[in-house]
Amino acid sequence: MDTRVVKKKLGLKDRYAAMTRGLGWETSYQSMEDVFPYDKYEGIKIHDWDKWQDPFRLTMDAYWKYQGEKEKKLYAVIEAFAQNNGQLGVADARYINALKLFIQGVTPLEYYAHRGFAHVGRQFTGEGARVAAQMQSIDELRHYQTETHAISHYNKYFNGMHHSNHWFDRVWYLSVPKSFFEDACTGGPFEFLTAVSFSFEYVLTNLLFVPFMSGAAHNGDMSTVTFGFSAQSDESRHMTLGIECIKFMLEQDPANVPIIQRWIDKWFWRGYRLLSLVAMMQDYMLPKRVMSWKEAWEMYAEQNGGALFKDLARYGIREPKGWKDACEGKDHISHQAWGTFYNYSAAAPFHTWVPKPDEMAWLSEKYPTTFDKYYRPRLEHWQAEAEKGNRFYNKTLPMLCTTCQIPMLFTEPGDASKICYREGTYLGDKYHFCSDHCKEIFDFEPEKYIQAWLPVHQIYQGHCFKPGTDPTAEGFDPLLAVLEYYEMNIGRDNFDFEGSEDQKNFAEWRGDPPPVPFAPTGPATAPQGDTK
Amino acid sequence: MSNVFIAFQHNEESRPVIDAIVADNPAAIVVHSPGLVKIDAPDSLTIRRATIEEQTGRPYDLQAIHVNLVTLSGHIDEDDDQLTLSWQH
Amino acid sequence: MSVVALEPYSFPAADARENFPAPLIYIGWEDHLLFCAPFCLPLPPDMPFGAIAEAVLPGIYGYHPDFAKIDWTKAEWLKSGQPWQPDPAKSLAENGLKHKDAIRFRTPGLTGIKGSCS
Amino acid sequence: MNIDLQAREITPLRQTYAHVAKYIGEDKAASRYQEATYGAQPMTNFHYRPTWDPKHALFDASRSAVVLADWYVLKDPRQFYYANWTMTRARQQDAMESNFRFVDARGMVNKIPDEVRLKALQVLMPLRHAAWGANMNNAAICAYGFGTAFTAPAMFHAMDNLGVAQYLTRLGLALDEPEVLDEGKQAWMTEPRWQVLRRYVEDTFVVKDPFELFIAQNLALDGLLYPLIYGSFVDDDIALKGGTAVAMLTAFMPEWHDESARWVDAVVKAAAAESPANNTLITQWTQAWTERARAAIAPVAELALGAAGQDALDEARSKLAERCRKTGVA
Repeated sequence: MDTRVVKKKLGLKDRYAAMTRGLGWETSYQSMEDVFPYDKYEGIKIHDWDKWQDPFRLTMDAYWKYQGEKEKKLYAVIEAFAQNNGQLGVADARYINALKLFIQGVTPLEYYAHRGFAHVGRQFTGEGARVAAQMQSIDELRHYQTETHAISHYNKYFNGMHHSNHWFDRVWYLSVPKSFFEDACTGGPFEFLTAVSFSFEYVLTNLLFVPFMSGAAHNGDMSTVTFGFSAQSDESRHMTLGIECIKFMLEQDPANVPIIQRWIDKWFWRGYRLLSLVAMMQDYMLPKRVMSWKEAWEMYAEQNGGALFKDLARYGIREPKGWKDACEGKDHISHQAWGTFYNYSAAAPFHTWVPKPDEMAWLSEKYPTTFDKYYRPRLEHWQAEAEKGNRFYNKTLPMLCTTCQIPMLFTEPGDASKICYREGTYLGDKYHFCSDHCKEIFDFEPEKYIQAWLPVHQIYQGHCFKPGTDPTAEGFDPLLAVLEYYEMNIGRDNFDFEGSEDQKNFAEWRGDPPPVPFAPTGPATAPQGDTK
Repeated sequence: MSNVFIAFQHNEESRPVIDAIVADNPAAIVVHSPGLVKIDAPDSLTIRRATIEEQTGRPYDLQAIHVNLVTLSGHIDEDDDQLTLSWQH
Repeated sequence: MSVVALEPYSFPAADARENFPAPLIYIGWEDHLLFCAPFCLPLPPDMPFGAIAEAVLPGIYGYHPDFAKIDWTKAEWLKSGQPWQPDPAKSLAENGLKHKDAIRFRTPGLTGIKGSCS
Repeated sequence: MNIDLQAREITPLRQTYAHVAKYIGEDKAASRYQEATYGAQPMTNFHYRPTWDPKHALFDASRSAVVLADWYVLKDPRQFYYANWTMTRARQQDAMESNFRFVDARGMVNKIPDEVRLKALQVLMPLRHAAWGANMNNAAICAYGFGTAFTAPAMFHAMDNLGVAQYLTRLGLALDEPEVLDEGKQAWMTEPRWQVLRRYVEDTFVVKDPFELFIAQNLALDGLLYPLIYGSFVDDDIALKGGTAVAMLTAFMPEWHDESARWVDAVVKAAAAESPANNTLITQWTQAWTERARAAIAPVAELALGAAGQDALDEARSKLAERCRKTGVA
């Protein structure tokens, strides 16, 4: 019989090392280059994968335990919410439109992240990095699925969610998040991590999940706030992976610094452009407001990002090139984005509206130097026209930025009255951009961006009609044909919130008085527009 | 000098963790918003297992903070007894 | 600069001229951001330039109260951001417009809703 | 605000998302599995080719030689989505944790005869690395496979494989000092009897077709290895020789293998049933990889069970043949 008594007890770090890195080996029957073919070509030099610092040392047993607890809680809330018809307890049916954008544009990104992290979780030569990426891969699958499940109940009662995945692959504005994530997934593994884990998760996702989810709570949507915060609890691990990965690459070789700096420049800007959608959700789509986009930007981007880049200065990393322009944009992008969706409300499967007078007063207060000067006049004009039965629907396709694919709605730095145009030529063809930064991204990798499936151009090439559509037929309506290709329920998914089925049903289900179209607005805050 | 922060879902399980942070980090500032408790602290912030256990009177595994954690910033140093967030500048 | 890839990486441009029935022209109206962005239109190269103001723009910009007030003889045109004087009688092609050119016009004295450039 | 919800009739406008209804019909409420799975993967209008694989689109069914009209026929009979997968594993982990506590509290490790303990370590420690290889391969199946019905369970499987490797690691730390992990790795790297298996695993690392990889890893190799190791060796041999603790501390593995084999078989069956061409291809892969796997495991069987190893392996081989017969690829 064995008489050993006390065995060495390993601390957290050693135990975790034994549970992960100790598992890998240097191959001999196949070359390491063939087994890990993808993590060298980007030019990032790694001399010693053992220097990788594992973020949050969760082994699978602890992972299952804590994630299982989170899921139990989350699904209990989702089920209670459905059983109690919690959708009728939200502050205002306009709020539901934020969830539509979420399921259309954010949830599919979780899916991409899942597959992207499976890819890098297979491909990194270092075991620690692989395990961290794999865990993130199933976390992201979790987010796709919990969001799909939580919003499923809303989908049963409201329009604009029923065909979200089909729309993601086709609808014009959804090419913005789609191309963003496909750009990351089609880059090499190190660029992917810099893009998603660092630039997006670490620098920017707080802006999506924290103030917006607090807003959901404030608007009575306990289901969304629960999946939002529950997802964000995984995000803390992911953010930590992001910063550890950046530090690791920077410490491995000085030659990595300029490559990473360029990626940070690129991905900060691409992420920032993507967040224009979140900015408008926050300022326009939460009827009860917690904080403005500008305040959220200051708290989570300027303060926190500022601290981060000060910290990375010791490696020779500076703040992203677009940082100053992004900070200036905090006063504008939510208004400009909302105005764009108001323009194209016929072609988007969610509703838009002009904010009510008290909401405009809030916007004036939060944006004292810009809202009244630039944005209030156009909103009031639209409202006045709508009240006359002349609601503005822009039906002509916009010019898009080749890189971020957003309509060219952003204004010149320093002049919010002028659209910012930039252009360049590649192999004899012209390309257009919304900003210096989007142009610079293109100029670095033109071979990539010339492939882009730009929705407006695809429509004009005839690729966005259902099979059998004849564009030469008498009375052919291209917009209608495109909406059919999108498989939208025309008249239910799109157009203004005023007069929508959502508005009517919500009032009816709650027993509220039926909505009066264009209730008179107070003259002090909503003059009758420019009708002279 | 920059702030680090950590935020938790506002619920009963988070309470002893937040109390422990406040006890161990005199400079920490607690901010409430709907559904969320955020704690900011200049330069660094430490969560100690022993302090949480004093609050609850029960053993506590520090990795259990994952269940209610919402977000954080700063570099992490973690072992079985403590978790520290800090900036290095 | 050039993309970094593991294998040869070269694909045709998705938006080459030959993929469209007519060249694309982008058109923007300065100081009128009620229209959130410039427009993208396929326009036949043999169309006279003057037809843009007469036949194309009313359909896309006519909603704006300023549109009816435009004095086209005073309109100032920009091409690729540079001042440009097109000949309304000549065709788009004869005016040098090619696939994916961006042109803008400014209408002096008209500055949008309540002068807000909306 | 007070709403009398009970009194009011609230009729849903629809039962589920259109991309789910496409599979289950318009008028049925969807299960959580169905909503979590169907139509999840973006399918078309991809913007850029991968810089790491310009010959394919980002998600591209042609990465596999298997041809399916719709990859969502590859359903998981366990109906796993993240929540029920992770809660199932959490329950199993709870049981495992009790086993670890039980073994520890009763000093059961000290009661294992030394030669039995050492034999268990000798066989099981190198298998940490085989499980790790399985983890890499299933991550690849998820990354390069097509359609969420196929790829999502592959990622769960990858994490399960990691869990297995970590349970083996904990077993090593429970039975002996941490150095046994290094000794196991040393054996894996240098001892001739482990080299055929290691070569097999390394050869699977360069298989590009995600379905072939699925066959090589999940059907052929694990289909032989798990019954042999956790059935014939641990349960039928080690446990009977005083090594009950070893069986308790690896209890997850045979249970997990039986459960996940249902998924593996269902995938193989559905893919093979689609066309004679698929059937031929999958049958060829299955035969070739099973033959190699048998040869790779033979020295391990002998190490574990001596002369009885060959019989145990034959038994595992016939169990696997029976599974294959039922799936239609034998």
